[in-house]
Amino acid sequence: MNTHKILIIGAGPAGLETAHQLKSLGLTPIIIERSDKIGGHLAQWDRLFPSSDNAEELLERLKEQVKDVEIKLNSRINHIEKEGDIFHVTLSNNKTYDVSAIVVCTGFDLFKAEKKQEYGYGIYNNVITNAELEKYFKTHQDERIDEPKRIGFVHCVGSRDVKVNNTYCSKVCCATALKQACEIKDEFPDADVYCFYMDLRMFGKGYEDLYLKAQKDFDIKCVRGRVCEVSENIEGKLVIKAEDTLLGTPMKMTLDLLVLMCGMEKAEGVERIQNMLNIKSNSDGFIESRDIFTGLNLTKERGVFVAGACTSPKTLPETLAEARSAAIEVFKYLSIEL
Amino acid sequence: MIDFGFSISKSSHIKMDDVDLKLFNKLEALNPDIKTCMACGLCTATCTAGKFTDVSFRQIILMLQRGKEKEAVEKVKKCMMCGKCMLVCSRGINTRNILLSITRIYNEQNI
Amino acid sequence: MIVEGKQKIWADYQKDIPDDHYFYVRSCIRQSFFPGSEVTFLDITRNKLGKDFYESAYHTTCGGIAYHSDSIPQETAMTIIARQFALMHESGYENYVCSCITSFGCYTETLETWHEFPELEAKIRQYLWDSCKKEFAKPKYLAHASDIIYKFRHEIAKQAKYKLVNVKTGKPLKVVEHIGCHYSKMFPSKGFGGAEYPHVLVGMIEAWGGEVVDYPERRQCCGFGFRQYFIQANRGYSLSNTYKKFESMEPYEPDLIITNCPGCPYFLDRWQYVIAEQTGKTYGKNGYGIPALTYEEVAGLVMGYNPWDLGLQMHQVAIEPLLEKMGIEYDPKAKYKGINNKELGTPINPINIKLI
Amino acid sequence: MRPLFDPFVLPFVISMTFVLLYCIIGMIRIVFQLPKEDRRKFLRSLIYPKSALKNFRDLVNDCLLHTKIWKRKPLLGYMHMSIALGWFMIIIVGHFESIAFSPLRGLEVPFMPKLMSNLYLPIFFRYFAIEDLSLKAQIFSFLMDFFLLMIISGIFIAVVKKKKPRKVGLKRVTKFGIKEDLVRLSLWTIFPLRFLAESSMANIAGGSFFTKYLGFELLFGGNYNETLSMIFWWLYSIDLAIFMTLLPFSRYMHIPAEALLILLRNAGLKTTEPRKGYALAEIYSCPSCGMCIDVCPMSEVKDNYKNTAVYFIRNIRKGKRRRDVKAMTEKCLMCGKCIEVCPLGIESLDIKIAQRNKTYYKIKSDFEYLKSQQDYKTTRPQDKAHSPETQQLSNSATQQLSNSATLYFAGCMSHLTPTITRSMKKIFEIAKENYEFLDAEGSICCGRPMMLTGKVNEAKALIDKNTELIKNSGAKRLILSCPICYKVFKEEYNLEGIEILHHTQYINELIENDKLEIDRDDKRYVYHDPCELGRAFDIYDEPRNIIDNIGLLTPGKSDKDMAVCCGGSIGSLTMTLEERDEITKNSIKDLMHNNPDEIVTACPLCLKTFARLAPVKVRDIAEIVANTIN
Repeated sequence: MNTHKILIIGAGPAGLETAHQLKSLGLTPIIIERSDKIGGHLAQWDRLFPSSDNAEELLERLKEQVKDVEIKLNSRINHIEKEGDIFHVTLSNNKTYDVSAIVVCTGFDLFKAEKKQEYGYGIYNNVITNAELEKYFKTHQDERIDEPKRIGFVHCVGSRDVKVNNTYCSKVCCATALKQACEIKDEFPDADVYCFYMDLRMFGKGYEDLYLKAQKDFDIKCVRGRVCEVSENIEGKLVIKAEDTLLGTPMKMTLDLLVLMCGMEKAEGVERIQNMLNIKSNSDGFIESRDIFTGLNLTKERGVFVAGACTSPKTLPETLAEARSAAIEVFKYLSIEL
Repeated sequence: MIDFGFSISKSSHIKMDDVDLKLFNKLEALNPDIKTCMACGLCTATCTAGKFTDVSFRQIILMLQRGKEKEAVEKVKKCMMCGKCMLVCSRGINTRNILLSITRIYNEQNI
Repeated sequence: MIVEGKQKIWADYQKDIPDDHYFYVRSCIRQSFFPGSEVTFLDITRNKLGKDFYESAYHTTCGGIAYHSDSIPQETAMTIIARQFALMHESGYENYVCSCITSFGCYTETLETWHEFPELEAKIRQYLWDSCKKEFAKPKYLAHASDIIYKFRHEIAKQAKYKLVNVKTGKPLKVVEHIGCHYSKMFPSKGFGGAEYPHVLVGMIEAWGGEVVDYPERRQCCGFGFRQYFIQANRGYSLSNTYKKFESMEPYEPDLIITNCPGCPYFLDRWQYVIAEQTGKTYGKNGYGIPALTYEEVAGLVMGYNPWDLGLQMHQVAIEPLLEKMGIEYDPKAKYKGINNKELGTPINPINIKLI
Repeated sequence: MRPLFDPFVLPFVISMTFVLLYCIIGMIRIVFQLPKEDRRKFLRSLIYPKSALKNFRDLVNDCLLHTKIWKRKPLLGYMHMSIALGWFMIIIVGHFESIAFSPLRGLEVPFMPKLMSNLYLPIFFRYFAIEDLSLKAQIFSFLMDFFLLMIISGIFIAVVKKKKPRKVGLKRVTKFGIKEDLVRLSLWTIFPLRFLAESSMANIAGGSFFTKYLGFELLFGGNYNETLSMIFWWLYSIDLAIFMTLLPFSRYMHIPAEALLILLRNAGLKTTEPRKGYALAEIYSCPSCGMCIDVCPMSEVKDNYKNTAVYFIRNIRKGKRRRDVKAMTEKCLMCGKCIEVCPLGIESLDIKIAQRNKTYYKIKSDFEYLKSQQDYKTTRPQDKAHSPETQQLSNSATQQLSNSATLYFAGCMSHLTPTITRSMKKIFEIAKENYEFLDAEGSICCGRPMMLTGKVNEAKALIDKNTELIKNSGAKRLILSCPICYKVFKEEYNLEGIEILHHTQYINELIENDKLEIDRDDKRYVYHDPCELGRAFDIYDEPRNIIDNIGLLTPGKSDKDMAVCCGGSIGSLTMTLEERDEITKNSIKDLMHNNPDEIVTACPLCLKTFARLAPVKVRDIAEIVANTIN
């Protein structure tokens, strides 16, 4: 069995966990990663919802599990050729691998906030993204975050919005927003924190508790209504407009900081890999699974598997669970079908 | 001043910067459970007085937070204090006492 | 404010625009509101820039006002537009430029609709033939007149006599730009800079030395809104919109408002008088208002045209403080003199807003 | 004959004069604070023979014998009786003794008016007396010794109670400050000191089994030491002086105040003002015994026991800030259990209601919208505008109403427990009752919740409207499902000629008249007495009789008047859900004492409150009846 090599594309949580499971099943996984870092988005994050677990600790655990696995950083795939059931993969450094299966774990990209022009990201100083706020929590360095007195969070930025061509829900932003709202309130207890939401999708274990905690202990004010536009006043403060849809009245307020809860989008450059592997996208632009019930980790192409947020927005626990199931699917494929 | 037959109408926007939340903060300090409302509307749906009028606890506390105190108080005045809203509230908010606190803190003359 | 961010967006929303040979159509209302503007436009493009701008005596309204007031159906409006295109075609032009933003919106909307529903275009073709026995060709290029000035803004700056600079302090004038809603809000890609941060007027202001004011209600409509103004009972809405904009721009103390739409300069100008007479409030310094000019008028001013030839006396808000700031010489006595020194009559001084 | 004066009596005489004056002035003040009508009623009751007799009986029973405490906690009863009756008897017998054996009483005392010597002679009689071996004197001596021993035995129990409350059947006792401790210490030591003083010279002054034989012979070894004896007499007098001086400012004020309270109560008076007149008599009568602490449902929540009646009254008496007193008032569930156990029958709920009535609400209620209401069916004006049929419909409904003799009014809360209304409908139909379901489409609140907030006048608008609608119907009987409604309908509504029944009473009546055929089941039921049916109106037997007819009635740990509030009471304005839950759990624990199969209650609010946390099914009594009839 261990003669089989499996190529895992992407060294995020999905890739790492898949590799770990494949290794423990006696196979030889190889991870390739286009960036120079392991961990994907997890490496950028400080704490994880719903219970504010340390992201770094989780990443360390995931890394520890794959310390015997060959990981190629700064590598891209130049070419894939399928011969029988073997994939001949050529990397950007012209190194080639012959692998029996490929697991695509390319994850997602955060929605590019500047695409939602009316929010003025990149134009108004104090408009930041969820990722930037998370970075601030890690480093405490961001000159835009300077003793804010009033902070707003906009949910669903780049999600559920036909005007940016993303009609799906990104699933994690609601919980992330409330987690970050609590954290920033913790940092600036005198600040008023508003969350502008359309629906609060607190579906997972502990999420509703997080919502209640945010309201009760952190005094986070949830306003039902999407922010429609942002501008800057003469003092350089942000002026936002939204409707309080529970009251049916439009409202206007000035903010010192606006955090955009950017949703998930398909990762850039994945299409190139999809073309090489002959696998399709679904209507949301993510990679299409064979079916969502029993073939979640399978694609229409034999020997090509998927795991994690490359198929749709997912939470971390879901991603990790999917990685484990992908390993089983690969094992089953190699031991039974081949 | 000239009468042109039309004039500047008041903006329908709630200007949150101008909303004075001093009284609401007082109310909130006395009744911290007010924060946990998730606008499910059970209180409004079950309201005894709501059968005859437009009383809505959910709207009342929202209006107070948005500076629409006059409208809120008009609704409060119609409450019969029966306590059904307290009995159904899915977040266990002591709605009845909040309504009482409102009648103590807010003053028709000053809003 | 991060200028680089805006520049990035401006770079994303650029359009190639032909250099020369345009078929020019006028606006219905600008000719009476600000009669100097279109003349100045043609004078600058033809005589100062040496371009070919053709105008047909047979062109009409685009039907936009009737269309937006729900007086005529879309097919009628489209047939009128088709006739305009036929005139262009007959004159041998392919580039179409209109003076009016409402028209620009209607033309864009029509072309996009025909693109999506070719059967409608065929129907209109038939209507045009039935009614006028004309055949039209769609313009190869559709521009708004402000696009042209935008394109040649640097040439105009080179020929400029004055700058948008306060000669006494040496500081740039603070200029509010107001874009007509139908310029790019409907089709962001059709305007310079897109819908959120249009560059068309910003480019002119910066090229001519002014400083752009970005205030919170920048995106807000001037309040014209067709129905809102045409019916007297609704005028309060129109007025309130303008009022909201002035309240929002007031802290920036702007010296000038520059616009690219027929209705906007009119309402931003005249409503200042109404606001002053109703509330006693004026937004300029010392009881004056803030001049709200068309981009042609501003171009004319920087190029050294006589303010009265530009028709600036037709504005409600006194223009003199601006002229003095820019160091433009003018003859106060000639303000209300028309062609051949004909007396135009002197307006009555309002109570709350200074005219002279 | 020894001179009938010694300086050591002075501390006692001065303090006794003070306390007597204080009490008399206080009493006059209270009587003057009463509303005019009440005052007249009170004075009349004092001379009217029947009430005077009742006054006498109650004074003896309550002030001396403490029969109420005997009934609940015999040991405590004995403690109270021994001290009160013993002391009283020592004073009375002492007076007779001093009259009998000092013929020159009062005359030979220099610088001392006669009245004064009358004051101290019976108290210090043994100091001035010389042993007399006549039978008459021996009987007196015996009696005096007997009562002294009785008091000391009572004090012994008191000491035990203080150190180990559970020994006398109390979980928690009131906590006191240093001043109260000092007064108590002085009280506890009065009689031991008297015993020592009298014993020390029993060879001269005489005595009986206790002072002479036990005291003088055993304790003092039969030796008389004049200095030592004088020290004891002085200590005795000083101790009395300390007690008397501090009495008006301590809980022992209840001793004189209780007598006044009994007289006022027997005159039929009630609290109208929270800090004046009758309430003041009640406040001073509270002995801070703490009987109410253990029974108060609030005591289940840590720290909340400080809101119990005893602390509430004490805070008023101390003149604590109005805000604090108000907060305590608003926390109370108004279940009335404290009143049931109060040995003095202090109606603390009336004081709380009076206090709530003082609340100043800046915003007044406005029930103008009810004025045009013709029945309970019409909905909001805007809805009405849309459907002209509604008006016709409601007119016919009113006509239909007037034909039926029985009205059913479910009340607001019952609309959240449709099992109750459905069951009642079934019962009505099977009993072939000609009834009209008055508020089938929603009620106008009965007004009790409003009254509990202190908005009495505003509640009046609701009461008036309901009265009008019910009276217009021409019905003869009104059946209610909600005890909250029941209480206010009974107490505040003027529905002359209409019999008001709670459905427990009505169903019981049907069963007694064999109107319902019940299929018995073998379930074991426990019945929870809703506060506003049980303690408020003593409706204990009807529901129990109903359950007896259906299944096996098992008692809870505390039943009937000792039933524990479910915790849902709208009586409390400020209690949080978490606090209420603790009370509910405790109440359920109490009900589950004998492991019943089901909890039965007769109040929609109790039902909803229990249903959240009970381990077994909770049902309304109407539902179990409806399920067993066909």
